[in-house]
Amino acid sequence: MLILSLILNGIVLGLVYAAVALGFSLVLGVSGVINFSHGITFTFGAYFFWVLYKVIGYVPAMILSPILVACIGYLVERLIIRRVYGQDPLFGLLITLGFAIAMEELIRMIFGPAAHNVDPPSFASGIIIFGDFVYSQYRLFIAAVALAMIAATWLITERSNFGAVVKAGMFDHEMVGALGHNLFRLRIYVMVLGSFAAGLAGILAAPIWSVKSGMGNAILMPSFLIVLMGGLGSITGTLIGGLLVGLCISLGTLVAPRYVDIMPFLLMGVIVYFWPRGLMGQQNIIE
Amino acid sequence: MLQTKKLNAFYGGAHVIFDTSLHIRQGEFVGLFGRNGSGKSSMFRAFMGLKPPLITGEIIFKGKDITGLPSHQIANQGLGWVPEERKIFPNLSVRRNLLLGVKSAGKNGGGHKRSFGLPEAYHYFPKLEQIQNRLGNQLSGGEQQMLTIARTMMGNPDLVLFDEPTEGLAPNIARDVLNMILEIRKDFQVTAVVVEQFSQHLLPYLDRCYVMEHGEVIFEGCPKTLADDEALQRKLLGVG
Amino acid sequence: MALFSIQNLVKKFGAFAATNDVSCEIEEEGILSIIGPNGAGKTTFFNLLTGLLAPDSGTIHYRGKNITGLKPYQIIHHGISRSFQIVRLFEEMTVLENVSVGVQHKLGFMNNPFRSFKRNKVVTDTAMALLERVELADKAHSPAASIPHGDRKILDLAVAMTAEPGTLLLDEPMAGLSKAERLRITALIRKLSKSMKIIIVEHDMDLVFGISDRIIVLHHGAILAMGSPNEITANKEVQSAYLGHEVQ
Amino acid sequence: MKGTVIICMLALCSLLAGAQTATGEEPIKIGVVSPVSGNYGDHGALERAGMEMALKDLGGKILGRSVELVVLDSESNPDAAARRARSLIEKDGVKILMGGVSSSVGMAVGAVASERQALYICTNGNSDELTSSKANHYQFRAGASMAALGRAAATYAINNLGKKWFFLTHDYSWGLSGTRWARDVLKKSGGTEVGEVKVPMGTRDFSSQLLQIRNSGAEVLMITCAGFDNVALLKQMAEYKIYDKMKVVYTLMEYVDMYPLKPEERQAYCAVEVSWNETKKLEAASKKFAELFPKAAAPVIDNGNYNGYVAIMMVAEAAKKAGTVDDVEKLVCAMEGLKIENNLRDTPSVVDARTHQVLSNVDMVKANPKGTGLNIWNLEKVYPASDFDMTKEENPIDVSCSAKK
Amino acid sequence: MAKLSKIHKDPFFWIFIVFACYPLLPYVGNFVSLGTELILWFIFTLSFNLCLGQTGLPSFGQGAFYGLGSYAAAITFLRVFGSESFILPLISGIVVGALFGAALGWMIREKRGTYFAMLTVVFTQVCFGVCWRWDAVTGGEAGLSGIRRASFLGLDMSDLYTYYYFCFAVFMLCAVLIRIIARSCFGMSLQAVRQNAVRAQYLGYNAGLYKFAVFTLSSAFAGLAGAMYCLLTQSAFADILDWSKSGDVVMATLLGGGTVSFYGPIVGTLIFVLCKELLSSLWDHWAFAYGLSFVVILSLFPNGLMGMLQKRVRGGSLATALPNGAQEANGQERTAGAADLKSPQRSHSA
Repeated sequence: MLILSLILNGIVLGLVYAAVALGFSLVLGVSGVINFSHGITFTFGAYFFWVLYKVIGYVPAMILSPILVACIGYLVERLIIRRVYGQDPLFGLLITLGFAIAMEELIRMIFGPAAHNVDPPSFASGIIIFGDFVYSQYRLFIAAVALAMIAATWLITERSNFGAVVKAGMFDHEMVGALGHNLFRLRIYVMVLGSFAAGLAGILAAPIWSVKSGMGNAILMPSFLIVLMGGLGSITGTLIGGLLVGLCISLGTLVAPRYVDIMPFLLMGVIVYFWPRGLMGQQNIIE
Repeated sequence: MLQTKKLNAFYGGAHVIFDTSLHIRQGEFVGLFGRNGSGKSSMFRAFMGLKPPLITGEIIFKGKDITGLPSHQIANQGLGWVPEERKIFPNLSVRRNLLLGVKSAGKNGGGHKRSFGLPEAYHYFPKLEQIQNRLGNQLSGGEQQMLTIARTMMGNPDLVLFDEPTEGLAPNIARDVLNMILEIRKDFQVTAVVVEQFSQHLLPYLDRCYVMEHGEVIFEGCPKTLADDEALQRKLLGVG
Repeated sequence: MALFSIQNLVKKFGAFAATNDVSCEIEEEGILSIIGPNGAGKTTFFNLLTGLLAPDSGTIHYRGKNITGLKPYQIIHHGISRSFQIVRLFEEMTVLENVSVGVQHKLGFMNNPFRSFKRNKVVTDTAMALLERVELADKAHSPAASIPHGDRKILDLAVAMTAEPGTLLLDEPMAGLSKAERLRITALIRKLSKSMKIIIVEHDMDLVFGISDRIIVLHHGAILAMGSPNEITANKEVQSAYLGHEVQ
Repeated sequence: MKGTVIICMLALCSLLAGAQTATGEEPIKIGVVSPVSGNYGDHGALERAGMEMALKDLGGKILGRSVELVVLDSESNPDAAARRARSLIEKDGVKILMGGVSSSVGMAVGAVASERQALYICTNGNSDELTSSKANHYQFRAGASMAALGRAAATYAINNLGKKWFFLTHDYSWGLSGTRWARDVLKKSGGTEVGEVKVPMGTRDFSSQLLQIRNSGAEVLMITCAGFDNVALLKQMAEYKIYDKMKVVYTLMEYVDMYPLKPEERQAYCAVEVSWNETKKLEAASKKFAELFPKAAAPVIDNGNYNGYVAIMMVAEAAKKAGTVDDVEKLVCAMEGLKIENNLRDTPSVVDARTHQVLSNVDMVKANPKGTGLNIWNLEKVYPASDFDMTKEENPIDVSCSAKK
Repeated sequence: MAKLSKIHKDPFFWIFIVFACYPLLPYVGNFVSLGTELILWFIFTLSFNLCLGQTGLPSFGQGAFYGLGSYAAAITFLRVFGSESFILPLISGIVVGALFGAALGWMIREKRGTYFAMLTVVFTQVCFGVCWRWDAVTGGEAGLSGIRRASFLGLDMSDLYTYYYFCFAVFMLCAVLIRIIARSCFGMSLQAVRQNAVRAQYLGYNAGLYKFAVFTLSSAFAGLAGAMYCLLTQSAFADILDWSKSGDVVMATLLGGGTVSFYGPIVGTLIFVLCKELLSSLWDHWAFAYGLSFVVILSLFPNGLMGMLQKRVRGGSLATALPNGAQEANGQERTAGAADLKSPQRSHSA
């Protein structure tokens, strides 16, 4: 029973990680930038939500905050990341890292360094108990929202025209432009979309992880791992990668709790050895 | 419709196009012949706002100076490009490859002509309908070329640049492709420029042709003259 | 023994066979040209010979040794070197340095890898001698990025020659050159052919028919014809392939 | 280019020189290495507030000389902290150092202090090592040791709450020592250990661990976990209704970690270094504190600011005893065995000469389910730290002046 | 003698003069340990620039080697030999740095660009995680302390000034060595691999092997710097393996213009490290300005200070190297068979 609970828990965690990694993966794929500021958008989501939900209620805040985060994503692309397109990958990495450091401190300046508290919504608090089997309702709610996000992103990339442009942009910038699609705008859209997803994930995580300026750092490395494991540019790959990381962390607590956060790295090492582009990876612009 | 004035292009230190002036009028079907390395493809890339990184001179399309514009803006003015490398997106299905051709900035051409959409694409290239769910990296050369042409047409361009559309194709398929180009051009009143090394087949359908050599236009005139000019032909084919 | 002995070489890109079951023998002497209409698979064939691409199947033997699938840096040790259609130079270095980098590898600098590059007299002298041979000595200290395109083409060739190859493969040596420059390169190729096997992929038929001893015509990834320039000129299949008629 | 290089170098070297403060009437400089930025910035702010409050109570003067706190950021990173400590000693001529929220920072600064022979009072590190294996002659600790806290919490739990325990341990030296001492008590009293999970630092999600714990059938969950991780843990225990299943005991809790939570999210028994409602003096001090620092994370005297307060008082009283603040050796010897009367409590804190540990009371508190405002917990029991701190057998180290001679 | 008269034109001469006199300077000279640290930073950034500037490897894992070197020295001193040796810890720092560098270098020698950078980030994180957790060996989050500087060749290294001059001597040695490497035949080969890997391969250079070699070499130097840092602080901590250290070294190198000038990293380090120290003592929220400075520096001076001063941005500087390379690859492809969809294209951004 415990194993079952842990597996379920791994899946839930995996879905949240995958939802966060989506944006990271899309930005990396389309713009070739290792976006270290992805973690801070996650934090921004949680903070906006914390500020807003007491004022305008749970659901409106849940809709409004990711939109605000998406606006920040837009500004980041326009003012910062745009400057490093086509340059050495270290430029993109450092410029976003610098931005993330600055914003983390800004949050501390404004909201203080202490952790803040957000309650889970009343409709999803409490636990589900079936004999020995216990699970938190809110987590199931999170899993559902994360799954919906992933499904929506999958629909967008696999079914819509915009998604086709995104996928094409991961392969060949030149032809995308020559077909009349604005690459600059595409990069903005992807950044906005990714920030929106990360912001929403931040909101979902706020009640269980509580809101603190450094909370974004915890999701940055899983995003790296998921992209490397699942392969760039594939939603399915991201989902698989996320589930692998989630299960690895969840089941790892049984085996070696101390090294639980290193185990996904080892798994990644094995996967990348056999599948250099990740499980579902294809040829893309970052190689 | 498309005019270049004193166009010069530089490619990795090499001067590949010298002071070239072309003029392509509305509705024309123009051939641009020349041997490899004579600057034809570079010319197209210059039109599309792609590399070579450095161009001087002017490119005027539909009365507007498009020199230095980013390529998506140029494409949205109504310029279509069928690249030599085909540039199929290998991670997308045929259908989605086609839909990518639909321009982001809306339709062009003012609505007076028939618009080219998915049904038309499948009508002209029935093969594409059969394989519409296949991924781009599973296509043969001929299928790829059909897809590229149809994809470019999906944007309803006013002027299409065909870069060696029959290259590397088996002769019968090459002929099919060529016939389709002619048919589509007629049905949709598209102005077109075709780059080839040289093609006897094409000559009867052309309105005008240019011959390039070492980055310069060495011949401009009606196809008939070229058809008669045995020496020039042999030079183009490299058998002379 | 043949210089190159190629059996059933196949290279596919997706469903497209760029090199389709090519088998041939290339002899030791003279200048060989590879021609063919656009898209005939010349460059692919060329890249297979020089290790830039690995074949899907088939074998390549060079002087009796199997070189199939070897990496470029391994192939060069067998004495095969190449130039590039779009010149590939070390753009931040001077002309002399470009050549020296090649020379030092040939001379086995790894015995003393930390020896000062500039003061390595043997390397510099050898490089200088080579530059004199290709008539670039006067520009030895100019940055490679700043010299005219014709000179860059020659420099590319000179860099390829630093390996002192037994076979030099030239990829479109004439691309983008003026008349005078082409004459200069033609002369240079002739001169070189006395000391090594030269294989050329070229569109410039003046050059091909002027200097080749043998010509291979590729069409749709396969060998259409192989023979002396005269035989090729007379070959009907070649004519039609070039003129675009269907070959029955 | 050579000109550029040399100009840059000279310009930058002089930049450093500019950072030096002008000399005049010599104030006493106390170097504070404390997290300003970063995740532990709030804890750093607490201890600094405590120090400032103590200085205010002293009228800003020790031995008639004004006191200046020179604060440098430790970034919660022992490497940076050691660097900053060295720079305080070298650049500012500081002879007394204090601060340090985490034990690792404490050890790093302590090592520098010992190397440069400066006095260092670690305010908030609780790891045993600070007064045992990593103790040194120049290093003191104002906060309680984990031995005292862990054994106090465990004694209370074994007497009042149950004998089947499950341990949740923050997997680093501090967390491990908390569990070690609690387990020590459990073994001695014949209780049973049902299991233990160790969580790495930086764990935000405890669901897997809590699922295990929930299924374990333990009566008591003994937790040693701190910082941001702990806030998440408290919330998630409420989420999984752990509080209904078993009693939750903390070997050390910070008021500020519990303060923002809702009553049902904090149903734990905790050992604390100081409880604001232990004495009337402390309650009054809390009120004063809240007035002085309206922006503080919690408006009461908490572990962090209490230890900061004690550290300053310790220096002041030792200085009085030694008659100097400039002779570090004298100051150290004066501190040994010192009774710090002015510690806001009814009983004085005593500095253990052998280990340089300051021994105050340890309070056991129980979260108040109906508590409003500041009353988030009720004081259950007060243990003197000297009853539980490491004995001479457990910790034979001796860093006192007499031993040095 | 002609050589002697020219020596003042060599920037090293001036670096030598400034840092030889450093402890004697009024005011500044008091901060010997800061000076020592600066000198170790110089070794560190110079070694990193072997990767970035010479070979064009976008490595984000240099901090890991520094940290590993520092741990190696500490462990050697405390656990392995159990002796009061001064030189053994340094040697083990070099060896461990080189070993880890070799292992990582071998694994990722064929990777390029963004992928390379990502894998180095991940490597750093793994090293950090292991050092942080494995407290039986590394002391965990408390780190290792209790290391002493023993006497060496009759010199009392526990004296700060002696140690400063020892570090200074080692720095000059390393700097000269690195300069010799950069200007040697080997260094020229690295340049060749950076400027045109395909061409270099056709000259017989095994690009992967060279990347591996330079990675190993550079991490050996980083390991040495780390080991000496360990002896300076007499302790070793896991925190220096965190990627913030790697970020700092890259930033310092780029700020100085390591890609355009050999001396860039030294200038960049000087400014970067000192400003960071100064800023952190002046403002509580210094991290805000620190983070923003990354953004400002990278977007306004992509070629660094030396690049600005030299005012001749060479064609292959880091900022432009990639598009150029990609462009050539593109050109090659255009003739590489019509259906050749194999190679990716990196587009230009205006």
